[in-house]
Order: sequence, then C-alpha cells, then structure tokens
Amino acid sequence: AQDKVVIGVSIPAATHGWTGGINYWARVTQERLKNTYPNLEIILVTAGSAAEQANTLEDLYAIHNIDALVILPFESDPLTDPVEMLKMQGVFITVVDRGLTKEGIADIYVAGDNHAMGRVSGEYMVEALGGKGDIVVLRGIPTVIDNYRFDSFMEVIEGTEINVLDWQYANWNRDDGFQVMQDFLARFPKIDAVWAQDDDVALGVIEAVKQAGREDELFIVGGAGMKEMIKRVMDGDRLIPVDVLYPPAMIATGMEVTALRFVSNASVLGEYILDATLVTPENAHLYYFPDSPF
Amino acid sequence: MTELALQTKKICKSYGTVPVLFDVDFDLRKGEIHALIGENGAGKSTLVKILAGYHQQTSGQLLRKGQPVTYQSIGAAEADGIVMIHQEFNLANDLTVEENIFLGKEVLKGRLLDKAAMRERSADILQKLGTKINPRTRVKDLSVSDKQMVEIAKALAFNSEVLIMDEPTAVLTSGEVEVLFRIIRGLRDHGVSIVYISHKLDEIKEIADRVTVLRDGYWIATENVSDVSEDDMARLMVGRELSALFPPKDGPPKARAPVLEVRNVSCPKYVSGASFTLHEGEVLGFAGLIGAGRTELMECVVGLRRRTAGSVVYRGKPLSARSYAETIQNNIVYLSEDRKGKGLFTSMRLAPNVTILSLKDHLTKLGLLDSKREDATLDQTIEEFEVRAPSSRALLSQLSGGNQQKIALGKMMQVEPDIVILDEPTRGIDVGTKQQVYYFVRQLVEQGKSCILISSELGEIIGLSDRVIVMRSGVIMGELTGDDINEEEIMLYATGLKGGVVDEPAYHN
Amino acid sequence: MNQLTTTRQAKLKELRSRMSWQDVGPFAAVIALMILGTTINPTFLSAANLTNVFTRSAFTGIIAIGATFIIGTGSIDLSVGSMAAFNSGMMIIFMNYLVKTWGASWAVILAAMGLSMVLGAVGGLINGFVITKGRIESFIVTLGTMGIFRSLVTYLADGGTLSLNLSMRGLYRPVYYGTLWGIPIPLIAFFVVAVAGAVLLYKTRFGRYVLAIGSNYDVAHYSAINVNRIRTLTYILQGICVAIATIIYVPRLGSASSTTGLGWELEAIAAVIIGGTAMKGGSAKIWGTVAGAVIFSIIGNILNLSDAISQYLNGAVQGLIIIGAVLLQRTSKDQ
Amino acid sequence: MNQLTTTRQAKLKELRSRMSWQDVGPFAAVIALMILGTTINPTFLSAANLTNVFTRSAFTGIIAIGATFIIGTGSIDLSVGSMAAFNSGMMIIFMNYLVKTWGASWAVILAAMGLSMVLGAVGGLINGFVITKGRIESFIVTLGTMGIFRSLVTYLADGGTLSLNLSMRGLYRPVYYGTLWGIPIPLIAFFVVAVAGAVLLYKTRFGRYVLAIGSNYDVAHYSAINVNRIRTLTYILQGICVAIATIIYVPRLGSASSTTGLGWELEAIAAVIIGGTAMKGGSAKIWGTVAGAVIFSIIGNILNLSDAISQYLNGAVQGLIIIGAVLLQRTSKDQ
Ligand SMILES: Nc1ncnc2c1ncn2[C@@H]1O[C@H](COP(=O)(O)OP(=O)(O)OP(=O)(O)O)[C@@H](O)[C@H]1O
Ligand SMILES: Nc1ncnc2c1ncn2[C@@H]1O[C@H](COP(=O)(O)OP(=O)(O)OP(=O)(O)O)[C@@H](O)[C@H]1O
Ligand SMILES: [Mg+2]
Ligand SMILES: [Mg+2]
Repeated sequence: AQDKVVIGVSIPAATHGWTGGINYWARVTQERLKNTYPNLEIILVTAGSAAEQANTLEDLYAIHNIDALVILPFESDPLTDPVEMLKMQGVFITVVDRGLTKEGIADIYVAGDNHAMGRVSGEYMVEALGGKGDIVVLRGIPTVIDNYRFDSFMEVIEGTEINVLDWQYANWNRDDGFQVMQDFLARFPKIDAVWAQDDDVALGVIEAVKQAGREDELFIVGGAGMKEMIKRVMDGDRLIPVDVLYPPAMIATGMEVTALRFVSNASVLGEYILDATLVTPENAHLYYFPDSPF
Repeated sequence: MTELALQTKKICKSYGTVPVLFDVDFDLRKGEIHALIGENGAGKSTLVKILAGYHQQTSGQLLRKGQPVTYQSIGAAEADGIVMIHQEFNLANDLTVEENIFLGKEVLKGRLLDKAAMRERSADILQKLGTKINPRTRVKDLSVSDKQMVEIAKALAFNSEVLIMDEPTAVLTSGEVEVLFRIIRGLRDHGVSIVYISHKLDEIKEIADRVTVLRDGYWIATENVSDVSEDDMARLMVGRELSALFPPKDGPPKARAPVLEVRNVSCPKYVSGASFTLHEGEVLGFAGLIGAGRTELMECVVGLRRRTAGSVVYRGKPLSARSYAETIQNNIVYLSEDRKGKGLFTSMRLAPNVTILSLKDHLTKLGLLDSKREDATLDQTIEEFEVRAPSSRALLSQLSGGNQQKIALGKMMQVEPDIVILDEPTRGIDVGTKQQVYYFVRQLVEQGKSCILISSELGEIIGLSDRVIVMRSGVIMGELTGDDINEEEIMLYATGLKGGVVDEPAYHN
Repeated sequence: MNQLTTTRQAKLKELRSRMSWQDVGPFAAVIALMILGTTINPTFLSAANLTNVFTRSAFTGIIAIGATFIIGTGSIDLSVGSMAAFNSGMMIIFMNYLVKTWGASWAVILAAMGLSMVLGAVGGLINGFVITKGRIESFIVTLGTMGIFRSLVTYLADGGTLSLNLSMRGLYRPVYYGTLWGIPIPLIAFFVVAVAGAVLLYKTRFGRYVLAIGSNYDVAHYSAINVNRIRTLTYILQGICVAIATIIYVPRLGSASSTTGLGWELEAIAAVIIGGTAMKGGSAKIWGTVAGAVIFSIIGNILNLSDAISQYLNGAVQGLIIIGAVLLQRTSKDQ
Repeated sequence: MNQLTTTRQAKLKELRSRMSWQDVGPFAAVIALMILGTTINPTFLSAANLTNVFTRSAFTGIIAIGATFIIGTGSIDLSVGSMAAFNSGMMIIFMNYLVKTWGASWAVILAAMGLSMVLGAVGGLINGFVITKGRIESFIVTLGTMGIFRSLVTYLADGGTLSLNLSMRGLYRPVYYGTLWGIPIPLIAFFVVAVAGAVLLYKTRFGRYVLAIGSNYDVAHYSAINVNRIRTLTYILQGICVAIATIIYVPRLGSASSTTGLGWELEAIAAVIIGGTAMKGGSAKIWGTVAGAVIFSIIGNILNLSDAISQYLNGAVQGLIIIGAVLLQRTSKDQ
C-alpha cells in the first residue's frame, strides 16, 4: 500500500441543485478513476459550511494522509488558510471553481468563471431586448460568487436602456424563486425579462409566470445547465430561449487532471478556464445528459 | 359483622431502599368514616396512595370487599369505585375548574365533549359545596383554599364507594368545613366508606367513627372515636404526653412602639383601603373567611403584588411597592400559603430550598457558595423542626406534606427576621410540631420581634394572637383585643354582621 | 336572585372574558401588517396579491396546526420541514413509477396522496415512539430525524432534484393552482384543517388531554391519562398535517430536492407562538396559529413589495416585524 | 450509633448518590463514540486527529456553556450563530481599520477582542431586555435577533465576505493554531470557560438563582429573586461566551460572511441537552455540555473517517448517532 496515492476530494454538501450536480459528478468520477487506476485511492468528503470544510481538510490530512487535494471551496477567502496549511505539508493542491485569495497555493486551478457567467447573461439580455426594457433579477444567496455574477451582469447592462425594476435574493431555491416572482408579477405590470441566474430558481419563476398567465410577455434566463432547462432550450421553449452554462462537471475535470498528474508523465500544472457557454437551441444537444440528476 | 370495603394485610412499602410502611393492617368498613392520624411522615399519605392504586405496595395484600386485588394502572382503582383527594393538589393549572373536575372522565355526546352537561354538573357540585367559584376560572388564578375546594369537588363529582380524603381541610375555614362535613355525613349515610386524614383532632372527634393511628410507619392502634379523647389521640400519635398546645400570652398589651404602619393599601379586585399597625413584640392575627383578601393584602405589603394606592412604613422608613428583595433586606419575611406553587422548589434538594433566602450568609471567604455551611444550616433546620427526610440529600418532593411545610418554615427563619408574616404556617403539620411552632412564635415576639399570623384555624388565631384584625371582601372590618378575641366576635365581623359596610364583591370577574 | 336578567348579562360577560386580547392580538397584528403593506405599496391590496399571500401561508399554516398540538403538550418537532421534503420526494417517485403502468390518471394521484398520509403518520409515529419510549427530549429526537429525513430525500434525488412526470404534472396542477367557488384550493384545505384542528383541540377528549399534559405532566398521569399514547398521537397528527401540506405542495413546482421545506420547522413553530400558544405547553390557540402563519406570509410579501431598504437587511426587517407584532399584542393586552 | 465507621460509608454512599448515570452518561457516550471511531479507522486515535477533533469542539462548546445557563432558566437563545457571525464581521472591520493607523500589532488584536466582548454583552443585553421587559417568549425574540444579526453581517459584507487584512492574519493566527504547553489554545480557552461556567453555576448565588428560576418561576419570585435581572444576566453571559468563541474563530478562517456560524444555535442547544440538561430548565450540567460538544465534534469526524456510505446520508448517520448517544445514556441509567 506504500505506493498507493491518496487523493482527497472536498466539496460542498448537496444542499441545492448545483451542488447536487457537483456531488453527482464527483462520485461518478471517483468510481471511474478507482476502476481505471487501481493504485489511486480517492476519498470524497462533503461539508455544509466553510468552517466544516476546513474541518474536512484537517481530517483528510490527519486520517487519510492524502497526497493530493481536489477542493471546490465553499468560499474562497475562509478556505485559503486551511488549504495553505496542507500545501505546506507537501500536499498537491487542485482548486476548482472558486480561486483562493492567495497566489501560489494551487498547483492546478480549474476555474469556473463567475464573472463570465454574469457577463454572458447580461450580453444575451442586451441583445435579446434590443438594449431596452424592464427586467427583474433574482439573485442567489449573499456570497462572493453571487456578487461576481451580479456585478458583471450590471456592468454589461449599464449604459443601455435596460432598467432593473428590482432584485431580491432567491437563495438558489425553487420555492423562493416562485414566491419572489409572484410578488414581482403582482408589483410590476410590465416585465420584459427575468434574470434568474440559476436554473433551480428559474424553475420556480416559470411556475409563477404560468400562474399569472404572463408567459407571452417575458422570457427567463437561468444558469448552470440543469438537464430540464437544457431540454427546454433544445425544444425551443419561448420562455427559456437560452441557458448559461456553469457545469457542475467541472469537478470531474479537476479530479481527472489531478489523477493524471499521478498516473502519467503528462504535464498538467496550470490553469484551466471553463467558459460560461451560452446554450442555444443550436448547441443544446451537446450539453444534455439525461442520466445526470442535475 | 359489617362488610369490609377495603382491607390491607401486612402491607409494607419502600421508596427505593427506604422503608416507610411496616406490616400495616388497616380495614375500612362499608359506610364508616375512618380517620387516619399520625405525625408528619408517619406514612398516612403513602398508605392511602396504595389504597387508591397510585402506588404499589412492596409486600402484603390489598383486599377489596374481601377479595385480593392489585390495581395495575392508575385509574384502575377509580374504576373500582375508589376516589381520592390528594394532599398535594392534583390540578392542572392552565385548565379551568370545570375542565379539572372532569379531567380523565369527560362526559361525551357522541364523540365530542358535552360541555354543557359538564358545566352544569360542576356548577352544581360547587354550589353544593357552598363556594362561589366560577367553573370557568383557570385553576392558576385561584387561591389555595379555592383550589382545595376544587379538589374536593373533583372527588365528589362522581359517585364512589370509597372516598379517601388526605387533609382536605388544612386550608379551609370553619364555614367550609361545616359544609364539607354535612356532605361527608350524607355520603356515609348512603353507604359510602370514607378514609379521612387530618391533623385537626377536634375535627376527627366530630366526624369520624373510628380512628387508626400510625407512627413511624407502624400501625399503632385502631379505636372507636367515642372511646378516645383528643389527648389520647395525640398521645398515641406522638408516643408521649403533650403539654398545653398554646403558650401563655404576654398578659395585657402594653404600650409598644409601632414597627410596621400600613396605610390605605389597595389592590384592585382584592383589597381596598386597608390600614393597620403592627407593634413591636406582638402577634397580630388576621381572621376572615376564604377570599377575604388577607393573602393579597400581605403580598401588597411586602412588595410581591402591585399595590395601586397606600404606603407601608417600616420603623419610620417607607418600603418600596415593587421589591420583595428590599423588604427582605429590612428583615421582613413572608411565608406563602401556597407551599408547592410559591413556597418551595419541589424538584430541588433540601439544602438549596432552605438557604435560598440567605445565600449571602453561606459564602466562603472568596464569595463562593459554601456547601458545607449550607449542609450545616440544613442539619440545623432538620433538628430544630424535627424534619423527617429519607436523607439529607433527598429531593423536596420526597418529603411528606408536613415535613415540606417544616422546610418552608426553616427557609423563612434563615433571614433572621424582625417581622414574620405567616400565612397558614401550620398547614398540614402535626399537633406535636404545631405546638413547637406556637412556642417558637411566642419566643420570637418575646425577643422584641413581631409577627403577623393569617390562619384558617380560628383556634390558632385565638390561642396565639395579642390582637386580631378581621377582614371581609378586601376590607378591614374591625380589630379585637383581650377578651373580645373569641370565636363569636370574630365570626360576627367576618360575616359582616358587625363592623364596616362592604359591598358584596363580584366574585372572580 | 333574578335569574332571567342575570343570565344574559352573565353570558355577555362570559363572552367578553373568553375573548381576551391574547386571542384577538394576533388578528390585530395581521390587520396592522396589512395596513403597513398597503402604505408601502398599494398593490398589496390587489386581489391577485392577497390571494398569493394567503395561499402561500397554507403550507406552513397546515403544518403549524399540527405543531400547535405538539407545543400544547410542551414538546417540539424540528423534523417537519425535512419530513415534508421526504414525503414530496416519495410521492414523486411513486407517481413516476405508477404512471408507467396506470397511465396519467387521478388514480395515481390518489394513490400518492394515500402514500403521503401513510408516510406522514408513520414518520410521526416513529418520532413519538422514540420520544416517549426512549424518554428522550423531543428536541433531540426530532433534530435527529430532521437530519435523517433530509438525508433520505437527498439520497433519493441523488443530490439533485426529483421531478414529477410531465403528464402527471398537468393533471395534478389544479390541486395547487385551482379554485373552488373562486377560492384557491390550498386555502380551502388550510381552512378545513384549521376547523378540524379546532374541533379536535377544543371539542374532544384528545384535545383536552393534550392541554392537560402540557399544563402538568404528573397531574395528567394521575388522572389516568395515557400520556405516552396522547403524546405519540400528537406526533402522528403532526405527521398527517405535514402529509396534507405535502399533497398541496407537490403540484406547485412538481419537484422535490434537498432544499424543499428548509426552515419550515422554525416558521411553523414561530407561527404557533406568535399566535399566542405558550412554548411551555398547557394552552394552545388554533386560530392564533392561523393568524401567525398569515403574519409570516405577509411579512415576506411586504419585503418583496418594497425596495426602500437594502435587500441585505430583509432578515433584519423580518426579525423586527416579528418581535414588533408580538410586542403589539402583549402591550395592548395590558391596557 | 457508631459515628466513625458510618461516616466513611455515608461519604461513599453520598458520592455514589451524587454521581448518577445522568452525570456519567454523556462521558460514556463519548467513549462509545471513540471506540466506534477507532473501529472504523484506527487513525482516529492518532494524536493529530484527536487534537483536531477536540480543538474544533471549542467553538460550539464555549457557546454551549452559555446556553447551559439560558436553558437552565427554561429559556432558549436561537441568535448565537448569527451573533457570532456579526461579531466576527465587526472584529474584522475594526482590525482592518485600526491596522491602517496602528500597524499590524497585538494592540489591534486586543482592541478587537475588547470590541467583541462589548458587542457580545450588548447583544445579550438586548435579547434579555426585550424578553423580560416585553414579556415575550425567548424563542420569538431570539428568532428575531437571529435574523437581525445575520442581516447586519450580510449588510456589512455587502453580500460577500469580510476578509481580515493579511498582515494581521499572520499575527492573529496563533490564537487558533498555536499551543501552550503543547495544548492548542482553543482547547485551553474551552477548558477555562467550562471551569468558570462550573464555578458560576455551582458555586455562586447567580448560578443558584438560575436553577431556581428554571425550577419554578413563581417560587423564585416569591423567594425575592429578581427574576428579570437574572434572566437578562444569562443572556449577557451567553453573549460573552459567543464573543469568546468569536475571538478564537476569527483567526481560524480570517473572514466572515453571511454563512458564518450558520446552525451553531442548534448544535449548541443539542450539545447542552445531550449533556443532560433538561429543556424545561431547573437543572444544568456544565461538564455534560462539554461532553455534548465533544460528541458533536466526534460525530462530524467519524463521518470523514471513511466514505463507505454515501455522502448524501451523512445527515442520517449523524441523526442516528445523536439519538443513539442519548438513548445509550438513558437506558444505562435505568439499570
Ligand atoms: N417519593 C418518595 N420518595 C422517597 N421517600 C418518600 C417519598 N414519598 C414519601 N416518602 C417518605 O415516606 C415517608 C412517609 O410519607 P407520607 O407522605 O406517607 O407521610 P404522611 O404521614 O402523609 O405525612 P404528612 O402528615 O406530613 O402528610 C416520609 O418519611 C417521606 O419522606
Ligand atoms: N374583592 C374580591 N373580589 C373578587 N374576588 C375576590 C375578592 N377578594 C378575594 N377574592 C378571591 O378570593 C380568593 C382568595 O383570596 P385570599 O387568598 O386573599 O383570601 P384569604 O383571606 O387569604 O383567605 P384564604 O387564604 O383562607 O383563602 C382570591 O383568589 C380571589 O380570587
Ligand atoms: Mg401526607
Ligand atoms: Mg389566603
């Protein structure tokens, strides 16, 4: 067992759709890697908060004596120190999605680009509305990621004649999305588009819009790449013309390249930036995975 | 041979490893009133709880109408016609009087509660008992004596063959007791068997047919009441001769300095414009019928209840209306009549109960609680009041009712009071200890301290007080001194035939 | 005494004494909040908005009716939100399975409703059983089952979302979105559950025993009340309320995930307490609970209707309003 | 009687009667869990791992010591987690501000620690004041302040994260990661707080009054105890415990956000109750609470010992272990 390489994978617990997707892909990849490379051991742990995730890092090192860590940080800042601690013990570090706030810790960085996600959404919005119209925004939970997306979105629409009537947090939750949208619909007689930022929220928004019978008045832009939404885009749903990709499969990328580092001589160090692709009816079939839970 | 309703043969009972009953033989005939007496902690309540199926005996046999029985579950004895009035109230405070009376035995109409029927029947029974309690009042808003009446009503609301009453009259005044006795006699004449526990020996003389004496958990004697005198009973209980119950009074009142001046104290619904003065070295009795407002007046005086008008001056210094803590700092202490609800922490051990008012005096040099000193205080209290406890580390709830009362007295004495206000101080305690309490009070006033005594036992008021104030419906009706302190005079004032005029109060609005 | 004239007076007086501020307080708070809402944004009073608000209160409301009984006995149930999520998940899986053989029909929905009721009752039974037989604080047991139910739904959904078959969704939709005599069905269900709860609490032995246990456990025990049985029954009742709430919830979004019902337990308990039921048990107010649930729903709505204050502070405003609403009741009672 | 021989026997007996299963139970559960942990993965017993586990228990543990007093009076405090987040945020802002003029120095840290203590005490005072003066259920008030504190930190962080200045971070780090005589500083703080709590609870008038109030509110009032004052003091004490926990927390992650301290309230309450303190008040066990906090920490660790079961079921396993740990205590007590 001496030559066995242990890779620890630390991800947020499946508390909403997107993290659920992360969990799914992490597990699938764990299986695949284990079967392909018998000398790899992969330990997958989840955490419900930043503090808990710091705990799991300690445990991965103290109990499992990991050689490499693949982490999707709950939040960048609080986990920078704990990850650095492992780095100083000689652990190989792969960071996925949310970058650490200190340079030089991550050996591999698989970057999901939250700025880009907001920007792509904003650009589509400007284009689809012809640079003019009233929209409402449903944000996630108050976090840095959410701020990145929102700020980039606002930057794009600034200077256009698109008017954000109001925004509210919908906590990446369907029920909240539904309720917030109900209230927006009651409050604003004319809404041209909705930026829901997240596909879970978008699903709630759809139901509220349907209930109010205002499907013909507006369209919704979600985000992440949930299979139901990709399907709708594929089917040419007028309400959901596009989706902005923020694929939970990025954790798989992180794990795969990390594994490569130990099983081959391939050079893998560096940054991998995953685009926030705009999914349109034309390319939707490329991103549709009916077996994924997400 | 008369038929036996209930019989015990060689019943023993231990709580954990502590034995409290030893081979007790007791029999209850059909249609008799059988008194059960004994000192505090003798095992009376334990015995009747076994009779009523609340506890199981450790050994021995229980026979019902000659047949051995075991009441496996609570409620089984009741189904078998045995009903009990508990010494400690068995009432749910948040429920109304009516709901309590029918608790566990609700009348149904179809699947729903027949509230009208229950209301009617509870009003009926309360009226029969001569109380004016509104059946819709929540029990927590009742005075202790009213709660006792509800307990009694709860037992009488259902026809039973055996009625067990554990000190039903400890807080009742003579009027209520009379009504109760009339009802009990009526039940006996209809063949109901009654077990009657009381520390008031004159009552036993008056009502009971036979009496059984317990001492330290042993059966001592069963006698026809007509064959024994009150003194005999006391001797059988205590095992020695008792001297005079009340200590001699101090002779005719001298000119004494006032220590507490109460002026025009009012409290809406309960007390209006009460004024009186307490002098150094006297026992000031407060007499009155149930609901006269004596308790509320004293609570206003010490700062436990908001008073809307009036002043209280202690040795020339006005007392704040809202802080009992301040009153206690002035060495005035009040013993509540409601032992379980306001007096003692039943789920705590004995020592913290005794020292809660005087923790200041139980500190080490570092200012921390000194448990050794607390234990010493407890030991002292146990000795002084002859408290019988399973162990000094027992929980308060493991003490018999009378012994709990002794702890309450001990707790109060820890503040070294200048004025003690005693509300029903001898509630539930046996004659021997009562005598001790009386001498103790006398001794206190002889040291120049003063005492206010509220009691439902007129004998106690008369035997102990230097002066008596009579209240009725929240108003002071008059004051009696010297030879005027007698039953007839007090009753004249208490019933409003003499003294100030009082509007009949709207009860419990 | 003059019986006839006093009877009427007595009745009036009794009525007045029965209707204390504590009973009226929550409704006063509802009205105060409605005035506040209208002031902030007149849209508040629009039929569409009010319908939304009241309809939304149905979920927590129905659950809170059950919680009223639990809290009436002096216990607590933290597992209701997770239980709702688990129930939703099971209903969806069950329907998706049945629809394959039975086709999209009402029979499928009825079967799933039955399943939900059974699961709710069994879940409640488990809670009640462990609490009474294990003699463990209800807080701990239901904290445990809260985690268990939530894990189970996450597991069933593979970390993602369970979605109801599309054909079923169309059929089932009216149960949430439909109306009967112009009234949304969830509201009717809420009302029916509340009436049933009121009858159960105020008109049956069971209800009386619930309050007796909450008031004084020992007295209840000594009154030959089977305390364990009644307590277990309150948990079963709570489970059934959760099941009813779930039945109405599923057609709303047609999905269940690990976030379903998150925080409903705190909302339900808060509704009960805002409604005037005491945490320590012994008293319980069904209609107060109804008002409490509506209060919660209105607060959320008001926050969405205004953009006067930073959204970051929504939680603070919500907290202040909750405390204010309760404070309002208390002080008016004193006068 | 033979005084001399009985004294020793009596002492032994007393000791035995004082040490009931209820006191020992939580520690038995700790040991059982440690055995479980070792069985799953022998590394559990390694010094490094045990140090981690115990050190982590310090946050909730210290908060739970304060909660022991609150629950001892029969109340509850749901705001502790948010209060910790708010305190962390304020400390960070304050340090970031001071460091500009004072430079990175211990004075800055000490000032921030002072601020944390003051904020904690004031936060507790507010809770206590509203509860006692407004005569509102503590559940509602602290549910409200829970929302308020959390909103405030979200507001302060502008929806994002507040990060401690990097130079300060290095200086402050040892407060979490450092050791004294080989023992991690958080553990020492935990121990000191626990000892102080035990002294306060068992050896002072305040502690006695806390238990008296929890035992019977009316009797406490009639025993001349200033109930409102004592209750308010318990909330201030709770606030100070939160402040201490915060002081240790900030150097760990060097940041605060709207998710900091989420759920700590439930964990703290659960630790208290697992430790043998009754929810209804009147009894309180400081060392039981310590054991309860450690139990929580061990459970979290055990879940990371192996990934044999699906991560989705972590919550279920956690729930089962919690119930099991308490069940274990109860049944062993009966024998
Ligand atoms: N639950 C209990 N646990 C342990 N000991 C108990 C318990 N209940 C009563 N005892 C003890 O049993 C003895 C008898 O108590 P009991 O209540 O029967 O006395 P009693 O004759 O009714 O006295 P009183 O006149 O004071 O009411 C007492 O010494 C008491 O301390
Ligand atoms: N003026 C009044 N109006 C209405 N109710 C009254 C009035 N006075 C007394 N009561 C009722 O009578 C009950 C008993 O009052 P209180 O305890 O003061 O009587 P007491 O004189 O102390 O006699 P005891 O203690 O023997 O019952 C109170 O609970 C109260 O509800
Ligand atoms: Mg007795
Ligand atoms: Mg009285």
